[in-house]
Amino acid sequence: MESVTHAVSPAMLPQAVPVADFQWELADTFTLYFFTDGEFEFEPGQMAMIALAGVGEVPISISSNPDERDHIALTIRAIGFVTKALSRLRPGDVVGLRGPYGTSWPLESAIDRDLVIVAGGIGLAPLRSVIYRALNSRGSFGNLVLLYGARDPTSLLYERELHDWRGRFDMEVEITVDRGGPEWMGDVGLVTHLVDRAQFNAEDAIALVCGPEIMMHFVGEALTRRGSRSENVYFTMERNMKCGIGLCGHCQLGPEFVCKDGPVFPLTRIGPLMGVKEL
Amino acid sequence: MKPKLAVLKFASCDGCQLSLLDVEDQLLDIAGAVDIAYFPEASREYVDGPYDLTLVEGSVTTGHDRDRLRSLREQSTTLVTIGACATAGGVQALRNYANVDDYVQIVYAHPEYISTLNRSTPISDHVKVDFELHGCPINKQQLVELISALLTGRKPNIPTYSVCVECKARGNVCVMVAHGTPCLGPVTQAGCSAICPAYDRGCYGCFGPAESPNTDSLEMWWKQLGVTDDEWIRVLRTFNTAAPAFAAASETTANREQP
Amino acid sequence: MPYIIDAAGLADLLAVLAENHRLIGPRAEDGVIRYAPITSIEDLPAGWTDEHGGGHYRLQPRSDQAYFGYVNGPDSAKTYLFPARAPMWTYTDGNFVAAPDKGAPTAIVGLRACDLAAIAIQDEVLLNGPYPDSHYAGQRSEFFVVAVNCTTYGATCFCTSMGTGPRAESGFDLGLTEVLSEDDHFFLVEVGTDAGRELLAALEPAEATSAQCSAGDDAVDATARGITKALDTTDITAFLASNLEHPRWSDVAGRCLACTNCTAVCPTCFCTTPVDTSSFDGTATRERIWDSCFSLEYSFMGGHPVRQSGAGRYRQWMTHKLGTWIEQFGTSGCVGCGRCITWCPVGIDITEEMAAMRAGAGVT
Amino acid sequence: MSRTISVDYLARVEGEGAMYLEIEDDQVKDLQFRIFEPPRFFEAFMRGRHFTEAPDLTARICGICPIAYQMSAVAAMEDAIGVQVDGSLHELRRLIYCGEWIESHVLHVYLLHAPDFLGYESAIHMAADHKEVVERGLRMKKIGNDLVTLLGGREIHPINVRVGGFYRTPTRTELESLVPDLEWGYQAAVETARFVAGFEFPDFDRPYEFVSTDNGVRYPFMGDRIISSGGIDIPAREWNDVFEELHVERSNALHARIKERGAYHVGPMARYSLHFEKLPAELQALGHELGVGGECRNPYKSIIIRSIETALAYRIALDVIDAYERPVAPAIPTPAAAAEGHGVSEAPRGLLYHRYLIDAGGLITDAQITPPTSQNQLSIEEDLRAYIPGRTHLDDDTLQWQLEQAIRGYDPCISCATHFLDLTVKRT
Ligand SMILES: Cc1cc2nc3c(=O)[nH]c(=O)nc-3n(C[C@H](O)[C@H](O)[C@H](O)COP(=O)(O)OP(=O)(O)OC[C@H]3O[C@@H](n4cnc5c(N)ncnc54)[C@H](O)[C@@H]3O)c2cc1C
Ligand code: SF4
Ligand code: SF4
Ligand code: SF4
Repeated sequence: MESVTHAVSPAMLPQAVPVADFQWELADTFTLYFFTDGEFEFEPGQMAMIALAGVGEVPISISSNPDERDHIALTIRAIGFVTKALSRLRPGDVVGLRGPYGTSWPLESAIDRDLVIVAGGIGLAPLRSVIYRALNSRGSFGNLVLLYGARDPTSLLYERELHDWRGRFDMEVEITVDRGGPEWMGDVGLVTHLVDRAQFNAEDAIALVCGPEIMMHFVGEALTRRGSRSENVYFTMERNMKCGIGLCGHCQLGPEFVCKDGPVFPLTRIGPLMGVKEL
Repeated sequence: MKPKLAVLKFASCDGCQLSLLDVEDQLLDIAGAVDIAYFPEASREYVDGPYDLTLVEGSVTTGHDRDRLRSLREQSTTLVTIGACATAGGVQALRNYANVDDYVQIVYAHPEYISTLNRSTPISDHVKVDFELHGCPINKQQLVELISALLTGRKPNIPTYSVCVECKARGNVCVMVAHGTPCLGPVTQAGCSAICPAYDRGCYGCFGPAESPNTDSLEMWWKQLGVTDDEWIRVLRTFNTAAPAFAAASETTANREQP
Repeated sequence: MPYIIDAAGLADLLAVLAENHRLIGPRAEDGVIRYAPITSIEDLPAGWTDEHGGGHYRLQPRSDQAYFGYVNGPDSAKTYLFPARAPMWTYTDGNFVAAPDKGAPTAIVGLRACDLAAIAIQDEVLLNGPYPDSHYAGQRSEFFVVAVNCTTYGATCFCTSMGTGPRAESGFDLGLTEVLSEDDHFFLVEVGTDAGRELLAALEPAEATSAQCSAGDDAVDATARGITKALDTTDITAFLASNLEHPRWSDVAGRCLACTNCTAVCPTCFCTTPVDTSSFDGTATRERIWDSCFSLEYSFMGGHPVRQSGAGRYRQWMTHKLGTWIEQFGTSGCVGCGRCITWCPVGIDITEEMAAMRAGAGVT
Repeated sequence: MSRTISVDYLARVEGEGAMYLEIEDDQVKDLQFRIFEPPRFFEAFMRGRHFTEAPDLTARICGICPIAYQMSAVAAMEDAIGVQVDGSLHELRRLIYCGEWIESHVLHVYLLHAPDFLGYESAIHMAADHKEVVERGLRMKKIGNDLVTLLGGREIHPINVRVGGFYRTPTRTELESLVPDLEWGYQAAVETARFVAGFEFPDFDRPYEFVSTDNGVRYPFMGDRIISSGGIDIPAREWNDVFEELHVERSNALHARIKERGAYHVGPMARYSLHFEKLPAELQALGHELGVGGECRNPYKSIIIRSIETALAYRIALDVIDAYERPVAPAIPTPAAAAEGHGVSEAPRGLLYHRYLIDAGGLITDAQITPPTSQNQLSIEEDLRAYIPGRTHLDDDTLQWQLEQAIRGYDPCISCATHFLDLTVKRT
């Protein structure tokens, strides 16, 4: 098979697909591209399970434009065994793919409302697809705000896109880093500060947040402070995930299976659970 | 270029490195996948370091061995300890509880000829260790898994949970519950595939402490099965006597004994 | 109206089943009652029973020759439907090839009401979602169940609390009740499915008299009355959800070995982890093995386990089993079979833990 | 002319040893067979342990011959407490010993010694040219391991041996599953013997005093007496009356010798020469066919004897399985008693003696363990000394390799002996 197609059986059997392209994004982060058969569809926020035979299988959000139907992209940070092995792939090498799985960003509920997208670090990857989608039908939404925080200027993902988006008049892009450096002219500090000053109607806006759990926690607080209602705030969660389809048990967070009830959750549901240690 | 493998020993019984020769079905495949550069037990050939993968058996019991180990570490990209001696000091670490001079006198007529350290210590006391294989002896299939995982870049599937997991998976009957036989399985790391219970015997801990071992709770239960303090201490003080969790548990009991 | 067969009839039933099934049934082996391959009625544990307690199990002789006079051993239907190790796929020549997952046609004799309830729960988890588990489905598809109503019970049984037993209401092809008195020894046979009916017809059994039926009912009712272990399930999901910081969690963690025995013997526990292996010729395989919320690796994420403490791990197990399971699948994850109590090496008792938590007691 | 040959770390032996040889003209001036493997003090830490722990603890002296340690230990303990394990349980002990002889002998013949004769650094190198030979060896070895694993739970440090018997005995069906492999193994061992008998051997016969265990009836794995070609015939308990252990400066191993007589030789050649008439007729015939007759005194030819003993072990295993009836209980009761016990048995590389004192509570108060390599050390040194004269024309490399080969012929187990090698030859 040369391209990704929809559902195969049995559910946990990956499809063998060659890597179409490989791009380094940052020192430790890269994007893998795969051709799709044109029928393959996913919703922004959903993930795929990517397997390397004899090495392992990990969940990765699909980060490409959902409306470009000939390919998908996965942006991956090399942090452990599987992701490091994936970072050694080159075009033509075969991986196993399954998916898409899980819930997606509730873009339809943001129609005619402001849309605030808050990302921390690699957390921009699962949000890129939703930004593409929102821009594809830009007219359906009110203000479109992207607030992005990263460790330092060298760890800002998707610089080309960030540059393009910043150049648009119909989108506000605010970027901050924890540590600046002599070259850095932009904001320094936590992404929560950006929440405080960005242009959106807090009471009504839909917020989509992805980043480290602690960052999401504080962004949630900042949004609440500004008057956002928690049912309008959405987080995407991470948990150890082996099957991606609710059969292996690993990703449970209280009553939720992060793989099938999430990864995108409304804060109303996930907030109380996030506060419990070791849940 | 095939990765270069070195296999060598310090104080030990040779059993763990023998495990490599005991994988009869895969030995030639392994020899095809790696370059066995230094393995004195099996070959006269001696290829200088550096080595990509070094398997170290045995514990450190002499000053000379300590120095040899340090230079070995410098030559090794990945250093793996194999077995209870290298990982936890081995059965010879029982000396750590005694005066070694007394031991030398018991065994040797001319103690002055013998040079040894007072303690038998695991490799990790002296140099950085990249991976540890437990067991007295190691399980040869775990060794093959480790080598093949490192060659493919996979996380070695060497679980740290208890023997009980493998015991149930093997379909053993729990000897502690069903026969009243004291079993150290619940606090011992998996890896052997629960041999002892499969032979109607309680585990005696040759794979050392499991992750988060609750020795206190198990001790209470053993006592209910009629095990004495001395017996409990002895079972902890065998092949993994110097493994911190077992050492601490045995000392807790030993100190409790003296009112 | 149930039918009636005698021991010879049971022997015939097993013989007919054995013709085109792998026949599994109870046998006294290694000091326990196992569900293991049997060939004839001779293999059944006639005259044996089993004694249960927290962390305690002993095979004991009975004063009579009842075939099903035991409670249960460490095995359940899970041993066969959801084995500890199952192949998933092989990777050769650039392709992922699904492992064969069709099981041999199997007939299992002796399962109890709690075991049937457990199968129903595993069906819900593993078959009824959007992505059925193919290996489970493969084992489940030709699985003939001869259930036995409980006419004896153990000190760790609490099926009555969980609404699952001791009478098997559904989930069987044929259901037996063993009636044994001074001068009589027979089995009432209930038909649960067409397959059961067809099979039974070959034996041409007589219909049971109402006296015989009530002898059976009495025996099962007596069992229900005899069970004293109880678990209060009132508002249990909410209760547990609001007691996630209860001091009892660390109390039980002081005793819990995190050895995973409870999850291994539990007939509903379904957590697994994939294991990848590669051979020196470039092929790779993936299997899945049982995993447990008690292992550290289970919750490993971003460099360390989410559930480090024993308390966190025990809490995950019990709140899932008794509480969140209901939210997820509409039934409790516990059928009251008592296996986790009997087979816990240090006798931790889920009903006692639950009661202590209800009582607000933090320390025993 | 004088020269030094020195091997700092002897390869293809179990454990760490060295050889140092100083040669002046045609004579050996100094010779040291040095065991520098650090001591592990088993005899010392056995004190205070329970007598039932001895088989598990002493197994850890050696990963190559753990069964031997377990068997000598249980023999000594049973001698002490006055119980006798016989019938099927004793037969199972012989059976597990067969597994160890097969595994250890085949390991030595194919992986450690044959490469010397064929001129390879190792069996792995040898496999490049003689793949089928090496594969045959590996398969033979595996069968030995399978036997030990079935009976003992695993091949190294088996868990199933205990004072009084076993923890669990195998069923007949389990044992019968091994029969086809054992039958193949017997034939393969006979072929192996013929194959190795074709190697080139130096002409080098030595006047050894052979010592071995004796049980009066059968080729010995176990027995209660010790006999020698020099007329020793004593019960095991008189060991210390006849033998003594010395501690020499260069070695971490004790040297054993016959009091007032000196070096002696234990191992396959000793057993073969002392018990030849107890071999099955077809193996006696094989010995004659291969020119080793009823006695072998050339250490280089030990490889032939090992191969014949391997065939014997397969044969015995088949016989034991054929006659097997599962014992009623896996072990007999073993009540503790204050006493002294002695045990001998035949490790693949020779006689292994254990002695223990235990107290009324069953705790060990004194332990003595004399492994085969300690016993052969003097003999090895004498061989090396005797080998040089007349061969000094050989270049250093050849001479060194042949000396190493002589040492390897003993299948020395240094791990055992320290409770033992590096070769330096200095020519002046
Ligand atoms: C829904 C979801 C979407 C994700 N999307 C992305 C993405 O777009 N880009 C990206 O770089 N990463 C993403 N991750 C995280 C990614 O899955 C982990 O970084 C990856 O599993 C680490 O695997 P490893 O073998 O390299 O690391 P190791 O540290 O060697 O981990 C060993 C095993 O632990 C588990 N594990 C460890 N960390 C995580 C984690 N954070 N999440 C889940 N399982 C983990 C995995 O099973 C892994 O195989 C996502 C995770 C989830 C749950
Ligand atoms: S026999 Fe031992 S290892 Fe096996 S389940 Fe019981 S306690 Fe655990
Ligand atoms: S069960 Fe225990 S003692 Fe026995 S082999 Fe396994 S880890 Fe060692
Ligand atoms: S939780 Fe315990 S009692 Fe309930 S079904 Fe599982 S094993 Fe049986």
